[in-house]
Amino acid sequence: MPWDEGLVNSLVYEGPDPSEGRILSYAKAINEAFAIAMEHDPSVIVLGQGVDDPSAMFGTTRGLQARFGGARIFDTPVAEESIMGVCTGAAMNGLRPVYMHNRPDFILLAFNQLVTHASKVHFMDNGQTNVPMVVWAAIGRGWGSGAQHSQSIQGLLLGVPGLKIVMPSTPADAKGLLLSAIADNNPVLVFEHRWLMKKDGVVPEGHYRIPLGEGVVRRRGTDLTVVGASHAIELASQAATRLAKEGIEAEVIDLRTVKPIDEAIIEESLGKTGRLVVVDTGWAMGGVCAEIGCLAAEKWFHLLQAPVRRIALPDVPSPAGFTLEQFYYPDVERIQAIMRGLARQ
Amino acid sequence: MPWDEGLVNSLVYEGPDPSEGRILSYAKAINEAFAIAMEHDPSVIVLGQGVDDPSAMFGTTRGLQARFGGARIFDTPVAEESIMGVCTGAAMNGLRPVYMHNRPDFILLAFNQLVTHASKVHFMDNGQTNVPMVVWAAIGRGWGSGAQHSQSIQGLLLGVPGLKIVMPSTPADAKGLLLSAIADNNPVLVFEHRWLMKKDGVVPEGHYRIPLGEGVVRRRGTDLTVVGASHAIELASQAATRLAKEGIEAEVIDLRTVKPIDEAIIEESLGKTGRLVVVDTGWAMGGVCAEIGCLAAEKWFHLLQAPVRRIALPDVPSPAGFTLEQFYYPDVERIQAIMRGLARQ
Amino acid sequence: MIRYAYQGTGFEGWEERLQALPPALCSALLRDMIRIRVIEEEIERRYHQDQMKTPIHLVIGQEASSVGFCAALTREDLLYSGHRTHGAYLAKGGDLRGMLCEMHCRINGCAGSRGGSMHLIDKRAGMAGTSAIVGGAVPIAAGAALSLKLRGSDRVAAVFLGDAATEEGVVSETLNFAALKRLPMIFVCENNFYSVQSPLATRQPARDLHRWAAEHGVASVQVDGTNVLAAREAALAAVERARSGGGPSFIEARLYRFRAHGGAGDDSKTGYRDLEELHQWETVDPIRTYFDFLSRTQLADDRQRDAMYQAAMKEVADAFEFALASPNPEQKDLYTHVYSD
Amino acid sequence: MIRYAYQGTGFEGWEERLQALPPALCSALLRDMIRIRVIEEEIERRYHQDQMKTPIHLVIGQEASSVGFCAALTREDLLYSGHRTHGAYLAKGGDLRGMLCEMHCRINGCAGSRGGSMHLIDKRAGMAGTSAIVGGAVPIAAGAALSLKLRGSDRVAAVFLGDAATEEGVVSETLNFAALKRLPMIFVCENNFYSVQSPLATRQPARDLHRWAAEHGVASVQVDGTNVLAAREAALAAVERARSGGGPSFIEARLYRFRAHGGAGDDSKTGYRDLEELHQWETVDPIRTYFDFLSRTQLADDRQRDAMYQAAMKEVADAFEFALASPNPEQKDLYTHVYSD
Ligand SMILES: Cc1ncc(C[n+]2csc(CCOP(=O)(O)OP(=O)(O)O)c2C)c(N)n1
Ligand SMILES: Cc1ncc(C[n+]2csc(CCOP(=O)(O)OP(=O)(O)O)c2C)c(N)n1
Ligand SMILES: [Mg+2]
Ligand SMILES: [Mg+2]
Repeated sequence: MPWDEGLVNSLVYEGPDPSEGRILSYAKAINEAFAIAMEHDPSVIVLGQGVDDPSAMFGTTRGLQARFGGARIFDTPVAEESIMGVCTGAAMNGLRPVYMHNRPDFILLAFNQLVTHASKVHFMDNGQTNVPMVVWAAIGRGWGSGAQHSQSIQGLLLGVPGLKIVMPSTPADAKGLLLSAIADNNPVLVFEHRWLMKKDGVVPEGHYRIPLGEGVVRRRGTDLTVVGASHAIELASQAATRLAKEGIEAEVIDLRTVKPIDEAIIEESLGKTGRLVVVDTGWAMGGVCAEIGCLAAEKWFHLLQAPVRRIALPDVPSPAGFTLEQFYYPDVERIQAIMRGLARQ
Repeated sequence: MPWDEGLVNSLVYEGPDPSEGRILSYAKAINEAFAIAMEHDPSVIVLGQGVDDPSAMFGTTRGLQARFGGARIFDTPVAEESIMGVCTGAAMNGLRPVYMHNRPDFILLAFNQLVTHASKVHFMDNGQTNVPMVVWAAIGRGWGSGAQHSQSIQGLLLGVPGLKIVMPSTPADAKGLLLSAIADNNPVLVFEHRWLMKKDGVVPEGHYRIPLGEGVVRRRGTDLTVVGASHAIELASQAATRLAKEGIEAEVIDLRTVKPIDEAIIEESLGKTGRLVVVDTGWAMGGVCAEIGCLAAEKWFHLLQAPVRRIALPDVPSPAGFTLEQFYYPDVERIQAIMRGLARQ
Repeated sequence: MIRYAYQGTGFEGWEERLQALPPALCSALLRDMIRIRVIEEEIERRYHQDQMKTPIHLVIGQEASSVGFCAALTREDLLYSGHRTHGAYLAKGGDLRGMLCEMHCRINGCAGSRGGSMHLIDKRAGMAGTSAIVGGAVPIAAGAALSLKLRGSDRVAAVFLGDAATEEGVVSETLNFAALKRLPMIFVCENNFYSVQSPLATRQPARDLHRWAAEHGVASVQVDGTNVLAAREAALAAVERARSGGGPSFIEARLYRFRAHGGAGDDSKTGYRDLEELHQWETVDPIRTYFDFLSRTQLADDRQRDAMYQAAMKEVADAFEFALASPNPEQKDLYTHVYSD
Repeated sequence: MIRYAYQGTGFEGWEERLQALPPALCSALLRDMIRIRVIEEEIERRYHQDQMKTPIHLVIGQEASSVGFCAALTREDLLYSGHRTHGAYLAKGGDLRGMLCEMHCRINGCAGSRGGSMHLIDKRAGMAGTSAIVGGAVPIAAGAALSLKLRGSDRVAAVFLGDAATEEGVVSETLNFAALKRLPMIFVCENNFYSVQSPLATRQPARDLHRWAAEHGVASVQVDGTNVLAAREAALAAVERARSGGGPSFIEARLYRFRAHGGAGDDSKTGYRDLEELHQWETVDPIRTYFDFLSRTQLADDRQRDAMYQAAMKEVADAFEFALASPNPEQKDLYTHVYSD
């Protein structure tokens, strides 16, 4: 077992309560979503480098080829730009491709097809065609792969009209959001965090969808509001739990979809707390944090009682080294300290 | 003369005062900067599709090949990703390439080389190598080319560590900033707006540099602060001039460089006005406007007396049609109305 | 100086093959080329009136390719193209009114005034998509072909690309993918030797595009792109291969554009290509050479040809009138179709 | 089932050419391969101790390529590589301590703990850059070659790439550019038939990579990548071509990796490749076949070989000790070199 797997295994998540239902890991929940979607709709296809190899994309595609055949789930050449275009063309013509990447960095090779084609086709041809495709990628963090294998790129894509961006944090959401993403008639990016793959949770059986663009309150509180998604909200939730012991009650909002943003849920919470922390797995500058912080200054200015805080990555490429990574990535302690500071301000 | 040239010719800019010095068009100022840089430093090379063709990149490269030879300024294949990589490799090994694009959209084909390589090399190899290169592109607007030929992509790149982004608004700045960008030891993006190419201005002779990361106050005022760059600040300046007749005095800050951002100049102004409008040529969401709006909420919250406003493009791809373009792009009237509204709030 | 000489042999030796074709088809090919020429010339003539506020990329000189290749496709086959889209759109059966409305930025344009001349699309005619990005439509066409194949259709997907597109890596990637998956797909590479004002020689070493494509595992040929029959024949073979499961084909058609890269008129006088080169290619004007060939073999005469011109001129005049009378979009129209429901 | 059989002929027929070489060179090639093997095996042995917190991509099995190609380069020539960089780094003369410090994420690592194993760089040895992105280093190497050429240097730039990299469009683009500009550049394509766990056949149609490269206008050959002398000879020809202004070369070296794509140990049992295939290639282990050849021709014996192993083991033990005793970076180190002054 390589060290990073050990690291991921050692992560502590709040254990789900089995009395609430069936428990599944995050990766298995995704796997189940694929199986349901492919069963349900013969136009769904799954492709990407190594989707049918023994490691099966963190296990998320395990067993699918045996069940649905190599025509519907298949490996691809290492040629991201053209395969993104292939997915776009397939989606324009009756298929629902899910294009998987084991790192988001590789999507950067395909920005031309994603940003300048897939996202715009429906608008450009006045609604004649749509592009129901999913671009899936596993976000990395803290496993020594460095600047070219750990980028969280949601911030780069946030401004692109026509895209949707999903970033689940729980197994149940991962399943329900993926089913929604596949059913959606637009290009949807789904970013799943590597560090969540082994997280267990109660996951409903069968087919269900979690609407894109709807956040959820993970924890109620009145002292401050934390907004974010994916692994960042997991860390923030842990920080909030600790802060509760100090008498600080944070409201934790898991956006689940960072584009479109659920503005109503943030506004409602700010109405109570007047204090906002935005967390993200990507760079703080010009990304998800910046957008939500700016929204606060623009739309909810009169609700704000203190400056907005963002907790995300500094304006520095990701280092590869273990020690530097500890300084680079915000951890629960750091998030907790910032939240505490804001609550007391 | 095609209609869009007519449109550009009909734009009204405040005429420069010839008693203040030599008057040059924006495109000619760039041309002069190239000539000076190439004369001054034999390692400067200029390349890009059509840089040596009769239209000479809006005239900005006119005459350079005759003077400096085809080895130093040359046409390229239509292969943006690899040429971006070629520039990166050349910059890592003693040259200072300037890679020109007549539309920023084409840079999206090269995001992998730009975002995942050029911007990170210096960091990744611990400072052993640097990447002194310039990526130049002319931003379009309102000339009917539609969603794939008019994107302003500074917002997508803002979050990428290691890059600098320059967006001049006057001929003198275009020259001085380009000279700085070429002399800079990092990858610098220079976005020049097509609608500014024929703008005249007083341009100092010879070699001078305008530091990257320093904004300038274009107009003093106490009622509100407008921050932005490039053609957006040109429009905002015109709006400010009109508002002055209504008794509203806006302070207009031309950032000139949107990464790094001159935070001090904004803070100082907000200390006086307490009101902020951010303008940009790109999408409002998740880009330059969002970053500056968020900075205000984060760092200058106690200076703000009213909500921040952003004036930029809606979350919609650019249409190609003339009529739709009029609704899509903010004009002086619209900017003026928003500024007036904020000043009165 | 002629840099890129015409090296074909015109219709020499085509008599027999012509006789095998239905006369109606022979004259339809002429008619379709004439129609495109007339439409293009009218667009060109009016362009300076500034009513069409969109860039244009005329296909004048390249009509044999548009018409010849599309003649091998059915209405149901899917066609994609790049920025130089007028010819493909018209030859595939796109609606002329929709095209001219689009070029006048009217709400009833074929792309609702969001596309402009580079985004002519008419799904009813199988004109399925375009890209203003060089090479951008190529993998999309492969995706269309993949969908046809997986859904068991016998339709094919074709894509027009320019010589410059072969420099974009995505075309190499797509050739590989198409060969790997044996996609029912046709790459039609219109090699007119220029990319905007840049000659092939400043962009590629001396190489044969069709041989380069062949090394990707795609069946490849070169044809005389001024010969509408040769274009059609190559396309028929490719379509047959695609429909019978034989996989993709690449056709390099050598031809020449008679006008500037974009806009109205020729721009050779700026010096990037020699007028002599243009004039040589004008001697093999695809419409004239084909008409001459048909008249030599008694399959067409001046009267018929003139009638074709007349009909096209009338059609185009009507369509312009229609476009100019069509409504502009309104502000609310900007916000539709950003997302699909 | 053997999907990708070894098709070379080993050192058959190489006796004469060997005799023409200085004996010191012949044994240096052996020594360098052994050194890499020993280092790699020690890295592999220790990997599970979790002191090296970085992915690794071992070159065990591919040493003839690393050593043979680099033998044709001088220290001043520039070398680039992809993710599988240990062999290139060491063969080019990179500092072992710097490498192991990097793999232990220490501040004195060759990339200051920012790179990890995929970003081994040592400018003093001309190991000029790497990319963790498949194909990413290829245009960068072309840029280096362009710079050498424009500045009138007679140095060359070389780049190692895998078979999968030929699927990335950027490699096609770069071959075109290198041919167009006659760059002093060498593409060394290490075709080990797999990309992670995906065999070539699921990624490309049957085609010859060197012929594909040749159609881009680049002089191309295929060599037996298990034969260090063949690799060196092909590289020498390419270097000679580059230095004399003859332009770029592409060398396809067929070889096999003996371990998993990443990490320690072999992973054939997961089923993506047959153990039989691995075993066949192990019979042409580049170190053993070369040593056997040398001993057959009395140019090496067991004692010498054992001494090489001993020396390498001592060197690697020292270097590990040094790395483990080296300081970690501190928080402030994170913020340096984001920008260059
Ligand atoms: C990716 C990209 N790069 C550059 C351009 C600018 N551009 C528009 S048309 C064109 C010429 C393309 O030449 P070719 O493919 O030969 O087609 P032709 O115009 O000759 O029909 C270029 C370079 C573009 N549209 N897309
Ligand atoms: C652009 C890109 N896509 C995918 C990957 C994931 N990846 C890492 S190594 C690798 C295999 C590459 O195979 P090959 O080029 O043949 O080199 P080898 O590992 O066999 O030496 C892949 C696909 C990547 N690093 N970059
Ligand atoms: Mg062309
Ligand atoms: Mg390989």
